[in-house]
Formats: sequence, C-alpha cells, structure tokens
Amino acid sequence: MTNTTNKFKLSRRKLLTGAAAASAGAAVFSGGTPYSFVKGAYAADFRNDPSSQSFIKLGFNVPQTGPYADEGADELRAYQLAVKHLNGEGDGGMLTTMKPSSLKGNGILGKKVEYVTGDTQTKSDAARASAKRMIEKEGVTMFSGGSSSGVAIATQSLAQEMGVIFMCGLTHSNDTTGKDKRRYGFRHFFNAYQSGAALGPVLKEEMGTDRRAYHLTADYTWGWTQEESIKNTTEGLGWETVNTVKTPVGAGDFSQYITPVLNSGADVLILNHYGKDMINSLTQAVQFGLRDKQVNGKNFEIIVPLFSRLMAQGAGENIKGILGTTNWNWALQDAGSQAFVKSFGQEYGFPPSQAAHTCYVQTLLYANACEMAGTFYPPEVIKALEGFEFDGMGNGPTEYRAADHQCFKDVLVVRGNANPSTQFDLLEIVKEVPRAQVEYDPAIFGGDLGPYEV
Amino acid sequence: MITATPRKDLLLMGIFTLAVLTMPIWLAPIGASYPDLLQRFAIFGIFAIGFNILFGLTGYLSFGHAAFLGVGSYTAVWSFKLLSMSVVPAVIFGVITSGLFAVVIGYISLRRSGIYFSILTLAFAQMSYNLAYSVLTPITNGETGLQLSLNDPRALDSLVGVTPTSGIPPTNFFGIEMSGYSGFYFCAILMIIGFYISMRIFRSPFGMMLRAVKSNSNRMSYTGLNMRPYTLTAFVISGMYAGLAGSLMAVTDPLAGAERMQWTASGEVVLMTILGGVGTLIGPVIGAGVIKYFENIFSAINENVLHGIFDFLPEILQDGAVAVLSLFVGEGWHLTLGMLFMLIVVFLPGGMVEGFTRIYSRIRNKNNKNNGEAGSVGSAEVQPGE
Amino acid sequence: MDAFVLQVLNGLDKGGSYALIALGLTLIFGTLGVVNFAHGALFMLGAFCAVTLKKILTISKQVKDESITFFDAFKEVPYLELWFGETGTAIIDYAVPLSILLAIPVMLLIGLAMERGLIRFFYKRTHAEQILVTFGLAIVLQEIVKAFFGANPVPMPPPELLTGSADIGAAIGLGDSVIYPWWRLTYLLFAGIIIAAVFSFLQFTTFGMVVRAGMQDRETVGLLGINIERRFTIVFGIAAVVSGLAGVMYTPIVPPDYHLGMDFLVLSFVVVVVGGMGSLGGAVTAGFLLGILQSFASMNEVKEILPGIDQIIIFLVAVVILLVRPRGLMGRKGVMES
Amino acid sequence: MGILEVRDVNKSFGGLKALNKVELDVEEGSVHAIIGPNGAGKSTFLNCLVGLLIPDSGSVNFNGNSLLGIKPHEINQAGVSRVFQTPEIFSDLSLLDNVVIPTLASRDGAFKLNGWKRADQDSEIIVRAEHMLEDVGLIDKRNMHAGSLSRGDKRRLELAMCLVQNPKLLLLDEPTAGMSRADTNNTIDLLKRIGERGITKVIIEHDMHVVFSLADKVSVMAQGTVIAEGSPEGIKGDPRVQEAYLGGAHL
Repeated sequence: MTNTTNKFKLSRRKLLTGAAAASAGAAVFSGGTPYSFVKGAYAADFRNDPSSQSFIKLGFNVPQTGPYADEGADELRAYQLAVKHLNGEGDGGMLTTMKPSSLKGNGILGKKVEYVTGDTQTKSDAARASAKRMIEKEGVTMFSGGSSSGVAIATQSLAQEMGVIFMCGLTHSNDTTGKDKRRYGFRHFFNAYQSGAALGPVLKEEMGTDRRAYHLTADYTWGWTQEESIKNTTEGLGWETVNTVKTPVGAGDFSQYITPVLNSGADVLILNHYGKDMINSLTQAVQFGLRDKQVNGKNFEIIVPLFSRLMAQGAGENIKGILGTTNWNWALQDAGSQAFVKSFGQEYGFPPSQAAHTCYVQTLLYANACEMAGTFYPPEVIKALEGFEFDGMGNGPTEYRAADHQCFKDVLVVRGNANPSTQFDLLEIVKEVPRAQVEYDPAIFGGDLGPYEV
Repeated sequence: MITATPRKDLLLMGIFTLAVLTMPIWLAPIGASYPDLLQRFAIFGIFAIGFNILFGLTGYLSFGHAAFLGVGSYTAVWSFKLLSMSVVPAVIFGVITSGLFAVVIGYISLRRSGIYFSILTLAFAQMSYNLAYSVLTPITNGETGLQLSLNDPRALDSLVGVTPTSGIPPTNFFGIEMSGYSGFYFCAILMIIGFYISMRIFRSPFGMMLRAVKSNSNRMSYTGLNMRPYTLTAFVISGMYAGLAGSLMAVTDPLAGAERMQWTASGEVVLMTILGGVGTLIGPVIGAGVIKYFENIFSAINENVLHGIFDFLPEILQDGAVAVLSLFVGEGWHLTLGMLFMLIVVFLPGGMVEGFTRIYSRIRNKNNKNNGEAGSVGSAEVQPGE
Repeated sequence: MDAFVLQVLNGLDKGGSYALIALGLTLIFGTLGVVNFAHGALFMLGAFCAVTLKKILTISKQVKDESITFFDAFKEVPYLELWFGETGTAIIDYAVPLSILLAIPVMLLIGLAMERGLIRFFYKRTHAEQILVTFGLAIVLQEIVKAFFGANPVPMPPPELLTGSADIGAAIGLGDSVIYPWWRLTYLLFAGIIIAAVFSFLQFTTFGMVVRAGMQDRETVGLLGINIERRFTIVFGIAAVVSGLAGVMYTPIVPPDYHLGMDFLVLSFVVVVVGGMGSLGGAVTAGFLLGILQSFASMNEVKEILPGIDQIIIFLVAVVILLVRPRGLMGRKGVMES
Repeated sequence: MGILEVRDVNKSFGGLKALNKVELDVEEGSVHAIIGPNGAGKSTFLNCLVGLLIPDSGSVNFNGNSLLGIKPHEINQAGVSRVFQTPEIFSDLSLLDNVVIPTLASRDGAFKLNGWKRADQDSEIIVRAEHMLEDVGLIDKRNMHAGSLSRGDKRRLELAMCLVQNPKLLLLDEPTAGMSRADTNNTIDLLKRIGERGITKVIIEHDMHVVFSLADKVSVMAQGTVIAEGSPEGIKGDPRVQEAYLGGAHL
C-alpha cells in the first residue's frame, strides 16, 4: 500500500518561503505526518527511496487499450518475466548470458522486486497520469514502457521533473534521444536514423543506385524524423526523391494517397507508417498492384523502414518480400536471444516480439546499474548506465552512449518471409548491419540531457 | 425534489467546500488520495461544471468542448514559455483565449440547434485537433505535445531577475510550487469558486432563461426574449470553464498535447455530465470523479493485485475469482466503464444524483406526495421526445 | 487526367463505404428517432462475422515444427484443404464473400436483439440518455470482440480472382497507369446494389411505404391501427444488416480490428447530418460528395496550396453545408431539432 | 385610427393562395373576433402578425410601426403577445417560473445578463408573477411542473404568461378549443375580467358562444380573405356569412 513517508515528498527543488506554509496547511488537511518536509539530511535522499523497505517497486506503463494493446500485453509479459528472473525464479533467462553482469538473482541490491502496471492508452496525457500514479501513489523507483514516441517523450520529461528513472519501451523517433533527450530517460530501442543507415547498404545491393523514391509519411513527429532519415540515406545512395506526401494519422483508407504514386514515375514506395496505418497502407498499396508493376524497367518495390511482428501479422500476405528493419528478432541464434526466447516461450507458449525484448532488456539493465552503483540513488544509477558496455543481450556488443542515452548495437534488416514454415516465422533476417555503420554524432540532433540532480 | 432556498444553498456550498478540501483524507481508503488524481478530480470537475452550464441548462449538446480545453492548455504553456512561470498570467490568458475561441465557434454553431449544433461543434473541434496534430506543429509541437524548455525566454521572469539555476523552473503561484498537494489545493479552490459561480447562474434569472431555451425555444421568442445572446453567453461561459480546466492541466503538469482536443475527449465530458446527472449542480463533479477514478485506478489492477486481494480464498476459488474479475480490470477497464454507462442510464435515468436522491427520499419516505413538483434545482428533466 | 480519373474512382469508392454506413444510421434516426452511438459497432461486428467465418474455415490440422523446442510452433494445414483438396482451398479463398451469407442472419439477430432488448426502452428518453446507453453498448461490444480476437488487425485478403487490378486506362483510352483494384470495384458495385435494394424495398413494398409514412409522421400512422413498433424493430434489423454487410465487404480494404467501429462513428454521423437527418437520399448523396471531395483534397497539387486541407476537408464541408442549408442537403424540418 | 392596421396582405404557399388581400383594423381597447370555416386562413394570418410567417406583400402596422420583417421577440417587446392553439409553455419548469420568465422579459427586455442575483429573491418579479397566478386561479399549483397540468390549466397558464406582460395587443388562437362547457365559461369570465384592463384582443374562435359573449367587432374570413365585418349582431344576420359558413344553413 501507499507509503506515507513518501506521500508528501515534494520535488527536490528549493522551496520558496510561501511554499512551506501552504504545504504544511495541506499536510494538516490531509492528516498526514509533516516530518517528511525535513529533507536533504544526506545526499542520497530521493523520491521513492526503497532503502527503508524490503522490496523495490517498478512501474510498467504500457498501452492496454487502444490500437497497440496487443503490443502492450507482450511488453507486460516481458516485464513480468524480467521480474521473475531478477528475483531468482524461473531459468534466469538473459541473467545467465549478460556480460558483464552484477546481477545475483536475489532481487535488486537484495530487495525483492515488485511491480505495478498502468495503461498509457497511447496518449501522452493518460500515460503521464498513469506514471504519476505509479510515482506518487505506488512509490515506484523506476518506471518503463510505452509503445510510441509521443508517449515516450512525454513520460521521459516527466521522469526528469520527478527525479525517477524512465527506461523507454518501444520508441523509434530520433527525438527521444535527440532533441527531447533527458538525463532520466534511456532508450535501448534503435531509432529512425539507425534504420536508415542500416537499410542503405542493403538497398544499394538489392535495388541499385538509380531509383526514384516516393514517400508516404504519417503526419506527425515520428513520421517526419523517419522520412528525413531515410531520405538522407537514399539520396546518399544516389536515389532521387520524387515526392514526400504526408498522410493523416488513422486515415484508414489510403487510396487517395496511393493512386498518385502510380503515375509519378517512382519505382520505390517508402511507407513511413507504423501500426495500423502501416498495415492499411501496405495492404492497399499491394492491392493497387504496385508490387506487380514495372517502372523504368525495374520492379516496383515497397519499403517499410520499421517492422514489427504485430504489423506483419496484421498485414498478412502483403508483407511478403518487403524490406525493413527491426531491433531484434526471436530467430536470432546468439546465446542471449536463445536464452530469452526459451524462457519466454516456455512461460507463454509463443516467441517474444521485439517490443517484449527491449522491455525485458531495459529492466535487466536498470537492475544491473543499481547493483553496479550499489545504490538506488538515481544520479549514481544514471552514471552507471551512461557509457555502459555489455553483451549477451541479443544484439551483440552494445553501448549505452553517455552523450544521449541511446544504445548502439547491430541493426537487423529483415524481409517479409515469402514461405513461412510456421505461424511465427513471418520475418527473415537479411542482414545484421554492424554497429559501426549506424553510429552518428550526437550533436546532429541537438537537445540537452539536463541535470543529474533534480 | 427539494426547493432551493438561500439557506439550503449555503449549506450545500459549505458541505461541498468541506468535502473537496478533505478529499485527500476520505479518498485514501479507496486508493485515490494521491496528488495527480486529486488534481484531475478538480480539473475535470471544473470542465464538467462548465459543460453543464451549457448542456444542463440550455440542452445544447456540444461535442467540441475539448477544443477549448486544448486551447486553454496551449495558451497556458505558451504563457509559461514566453512570459513567466507564474500561474496567474497562464490561467488568465488560458481562460481569455478559450473564451475568444468560444465566441467564434459558438457564434457560428449556435445558428443551428439540436443534432446539427452538435455536429457543427464536433466539426470545429476535430478540425482543431487534426491541425494541431499535424500542420500546426510549430505552435503545438504536434504529437509530442508542447513542452517547456530551458531556453524559453520567460520575459517577465527575467525582467524581475528570476533566472533558473538548474533545470526548468517549476510553475508557481507567488512562490508556491504547483505540483503535488499545493497544486491540488490551487485547483480545488478554483473548482469551489467555479461551483459557486455555477450555482449563482443556476439560481439567477439568466439561468432561468437558459432553462427556458431548453424547455421551449418557441415560447421563449414569443415571450420577447432573444435566444441567441443567451445561448451564446452560456456557450462562452462554458468554454471559459473548459479553458480554465485546460490551463490548470498545464499548471499542474506543464505539457499540452493535441489529443486533449480529440472528439473522444469531448465525448468524455458529455459522459461525465450525463453519468453524474445532467442539469444538476453536483452531478457533473461526481461523474467526472467516477470516470477519472476508473481510468486511473481500475486500469492499474492486474492479476497480481487481484491474487493479493483474494489471498484468503483457497487456491481454486482464488484462481476462479481472479480469472473472472481480471476481465473487468486492468486492460478490461473499458468494459467495466461501458457496463457502468448502460446500468446507470437504464436504472437511473437522471444519473447518479438521481440515485442519491432516491435513496434520500426512501430514507425520508412516508411524505411521498412530491410527484409533480419541480424544484429550481433541475431534477431528472425530461426533454420532449423527438 | 489520369490522376483525375483515379481520384474520382477513389472518391466513389470511399463514398460507397460512407454511404453504406450512413444509410443504416439514417434509417435508425429517421424511423426510431434514436441517436445510435453503437452504429459503428454494428459495422465492426459485420467485419468480425467475416473474421469468424474465416477462422472457422481455416480450422487446421497442426503439425508441430520439431525444430523449435522452446514453444509450440505449428505448420498448419486447414482441414478443408485436407479433405477437399483444391475445392477446400477455393472455399477458404472466398471466405469474405461467403461471410455475407453468415452476416445476414447474424446481423439481423443482433439488430433485433439490440432493439428489443435495449433500444426500444429509449425511444421516449432524451438524446443524452440514448447517447450514453448506446455508447456504453458500443464499448461493451468492442471489448468483447477484443477479448476474442485481440487488438491487432486481422488480415482478410479478397478472393484470388479479385486480387489484381483492372486496367481501366486501356478500356477507356487513357494511359496504363489508370488501374484500379478489382476488389474496390466490387465494393463499389456492391454498395450500389445494397443502396438500390434498400431504396426499392422502401419505395415499392407496402412495408416500405408504411415505414416511410412512419418516418414522416409516426403518430398518424400509429392512429391508422398499424403496428408501427413491430415494423420499426424490423427496420432496426435491416439497418444492422446493411451496416454489417458494409463491414464484411470492407475487410479486404482495411484489415479489421475491434476499434474499427469507433473510427467510423464520427464520420458516419457527419455524413448523415450533412445529408440531412432522416433522409436516405441525402445520406447517399452526402456519402459520395464527401468521398470525392476528400479524394481531391488529398491530391498533392491541392495540398501544396492549402497544407493540411485533407485533414479537415470533411469537417469543413460539413460546417459550410450546415450553414448554407440548415438541415443538410435533403433534410426535412423538425427532425432531431428539439 | 386603429392600434393594428392590416393592409392588402397576401401570402401563397406554392400555388395555394392562403391569404388574399386581407384588410383589418383593430380599435384600441376592443375585442375583435375573427371567425371563419376551417382553412379560411385565420391561423396563417395570425402567424403573419407575430413574425412566424412573412407575407408576400402588404403591410401590417402596429401603433404606427410596421411589424413586417422584425423578429418574433421584437414583436413581443413591441407589445404583442400570443396564445397558441396548442399551449406553448415551459413544460419542464414550475408554474411560477413559467410566469416569472415573461415578467422578467417585460421588465428587462430581450436580453439581460443577470447571472448573479437569485431569481427567487427578486420580490418585485415574484409578487407580480404570483399575483398573476392568483388571477388565473393557479396559485395553489405554483410549484408543480407545468407539463403535468390539465389541458385547460395549461391554457390558463399560457394566458397568464401573456397577460403578465401587460401587452397592448393580445392574440388568442382558439382559446377554448377542446374545453368543456364549464372550462369555456371560466375562460370567458377570465377574458372579460382582462377586458377591464383595456388590453386590445384579437380572438380566433370557432365557438360562437364565445364570440358573441366577448367580441365588440367580428371579421369573417373565408378562402383567405375577409368577407364581412361588423358587430356580432350584424354578422349573425349576414347572408354572406351564412353562405360561407354552412353553405346557406342558418346559424
């Protein structure tokens, strides 16, 4: 239940004189004990400090309603599995393969891991409300989750204000660790820039350097950053960009945007859509016979820069042969992936999605950072995560870059499987693009991480 | 129904004030006593009170009030960015801007009545939402939402020499930080004021005219009353309430997102009002509280929690109970909400307030001759069928 | 020119779907006077009739893939294919059109059950209460669907025969880029047939005449000793079937998910109101008008001049029409104005 | 010079000529009845007077000012009130509120933003309204929903709502239609009492008993035009009236 000592903890900013009186009034009204105003006695006093209790609470904030509810459910499964493994239950999953690892399987710093869940509804407001409940009411020391960039950025800035670490779930926009990066936010997932950089060489190999590309882009921030990243890559290959067209989010029927592609002279269609938009636009583009077309003497191609298993399931047959990138795939053969797929598969009866993977890894990474820092005090945990290099988590050698809190690792270029042997075999791996090819200078996106102490 | 008298109103006002200010205490047992949710209760209470002035009194059902909420939020955040982190200009500008929007949208929409009016307001709100999400991104920051940044000018603050030491400064009311409980009390006091104003309007000749619009607009014009300015005033007042609620959302959490303007957000305030009791003073506040409670608390109950609750049962029963109940909580909270809507409207057509009234009159019982009586406090008012 | 022709086709196609959804909604409005927020849910349920039939037809013999050890992965062969070979494959292939046969009785039953079980108690209630109860119902229905089918869209390919595109350009002497998917043409044809069927039913049958009279003046018809209530129940059933069929046929264009109904709800109300409350002709006209305008507003040439116009065109047109024509394109005085 | 002067008013609906060169003069303080068979255009004529319909041509002058083209509420503010054939009242509100609203309208005009004072503490208004309710015998039911009144009571309430405004001209559209004999007589008494206040009245009526009890002057309409005019006695014997009314039979 609610921990009363945390209830009245205000942020660590200096209180102005008026504040104390008013807050004291509040405390009297609410019948609480006002002693928690005496703070700052020692440096490591921070919000939701679990040191006085035998457990540590984590908050998992995922979409449970709305279009990404299935993705959210899969993320939640991964979190639950991670908690199990951290507490030393089950087969340990990636705890056994992570290198270097300070995790002992006895919780975090000896405290049993507990968790609370919440519904982001894939809306910034709802996500922040849910996160605030976790922080203010449930007393979580870290929270994680999300299935869209808008939500990730909104909750990440909340994390900074509240002084509670946020480990991003699925978010692909450059802004998350670029323009809107925060000291208290960390992203393991890859981003649009990396998608573009990884696709580049494969596109060159498969389609050559003389192509004319047409972009359909979801008309919001993530769509724009992806369009920009992919465009930079393809133009670098020598491709011409015929047109970039913004489409309303949730348009449902994209026919009015697809028909102009037919006589635009383009021979590649790039769909900067995600989720339902992508399922619909791809399904309809294929229906319009784009895949069967010959333009400029070449086969017309469609590219979906960001793939996910759920999108592949929703698009069905239409995904076959379509190129894209993904953060991780269950069919990877490295030890970490195998260990994770094994324990997830045995627990739930099917393989994990990339969203589940990133959420699982994020939870372990946070726990490990606490162990390394020897404290839950956020600034120390953040410092332990910054620049942390690790391996055995399914993506090869990986680094949490200190400058922008973005993970750098290999990126998978995948293709919709033409002849899936089972119901899970939807994507085949075309290439594991090495990390060196997707690295970039953090300065290109600007942004400011902000202070350690808040 | 009890006829309203100044004394009874004073009593109601007193009880309401006391109940709102002690919310942190009496909401604790049901797990709703934490600042963010309390703030939301107050903010959406204001939104619903204002909406009820339009819908409850005039019967004009606006499906676009979320637009004013959004405008209020954006204005407040811009005020924080450009002028000052003080909430005073933010709230004032938020209310004024949304009021101006309401004048324009109301002036056009009120040329039509009934469902045509509803669709006009819906259309305006959806246009605002769609544009805010996409082409207006320079003003609204689109999907991500408008946020504060360290480099904001904050002209007034720097004029008086306040410069942030580290990080983005907090929103404040003459130095009192507007997060946590102080934020709640700020919103709560504004809600109490808003409630009081609404009560004055309900009891005033103006409020009576608005009821007349709802009851019979024909008779109204043949009685020599010009309906348009009455409805427009009500529309603008309720738009300003929405703007106030919107700016308070930014005050307690300085971020403004476009989804606040979506039709579902407009629909939510309609549902709050109907759920609590259309045209009653207190109903909308209760409706807002119930819906926000479901959204924040029911959605957070997972199987783990359920197992904890039914710990005392033998394992088989426990699993059974958890399996059944988990359909209605956590990711199933929408289902519970949908069923609640249906149950309320089937069994308590006047909303939850009617339920309380029924219980109350059952307790008082015996003197049951009040059938045809109409109080000035709108009871379950029945609109003509068509 | 090619682009123009294509956008006209797109507009007609969209218009067809808008008109079909609005048709059922305006029937309910016009006859029963009920603001039905569960109408989108009927569309969605129709789509899931198709999903259900497909699931039934593809019940499969599962052969475990032994190479995967951590969980059960199956190679699936539908029993229909095992038993009937090519014929079985063909039946599965035609799952979407076949589900029309399933959707008609199922949607009729759902419609009748909804009207008898819930809606009829709300004829005399306020619009606000109608909205609350039907909105609640819509949420419950979609949550039930979500519980069975998940939140992710379900792919529903059209039959093999109708997957490709028709080369319209060659047929009418335009360039080779004027192609249009067979399924969308089918949908347009289908929409035309359904609209014609509903109109002729109301125009040429006695039942239809009574219903139309009831739409004009319910009391008078009631006074004639005709049991209008029972007929209205049937009208609700018909409206449910029309929306359901629209949903079935739409699945190959937009893979359905549980939220499909809500996505169409606002749009269908706008179409109905622009057309004029309770006017069937108005709903159809408005559907096609908005469809075509939306298509043209999305053209790059238009968007360059007016950025974002495709985002708001439908609502903008709605506002303009309602201001110029107070009761929509073909609305009558007095319907839904109190 | 009458308080109401109607000159050459024409109104057509499609091909149908509803009003044809209607002329009417109403003397100040008089009770002027308009009778005529169904479909004679009486109600259409009344609708033209209150702004519900706009005549195709002609003029309607009230106290020397034209009533054409101005809005219903402005016509009322000019001093014209109307009782409808089916009572138009505020069914959701109490009887007292029903009367308070027109009282406020006559004191405060077409629009006044009076949102702060309590309506029930405005003693001037309340006294006026209660007095009026007393006049029509409804004071005991002052807190009832107007919608739950009997038909006769609704008519009396509507009458009260018009009278409380002290109109200069009161238009009554079949004020006793569908009433029992006793109710009709009550209403006649009530209208006679009002007569003492000197309010000019135009009454459309079928019931000759009512007409002859109240009217100072009678106009007879048939097929959209005024065919005869005169004192009640004079009209009784007019053969044109009998022709129009009963196809020649005697009244």
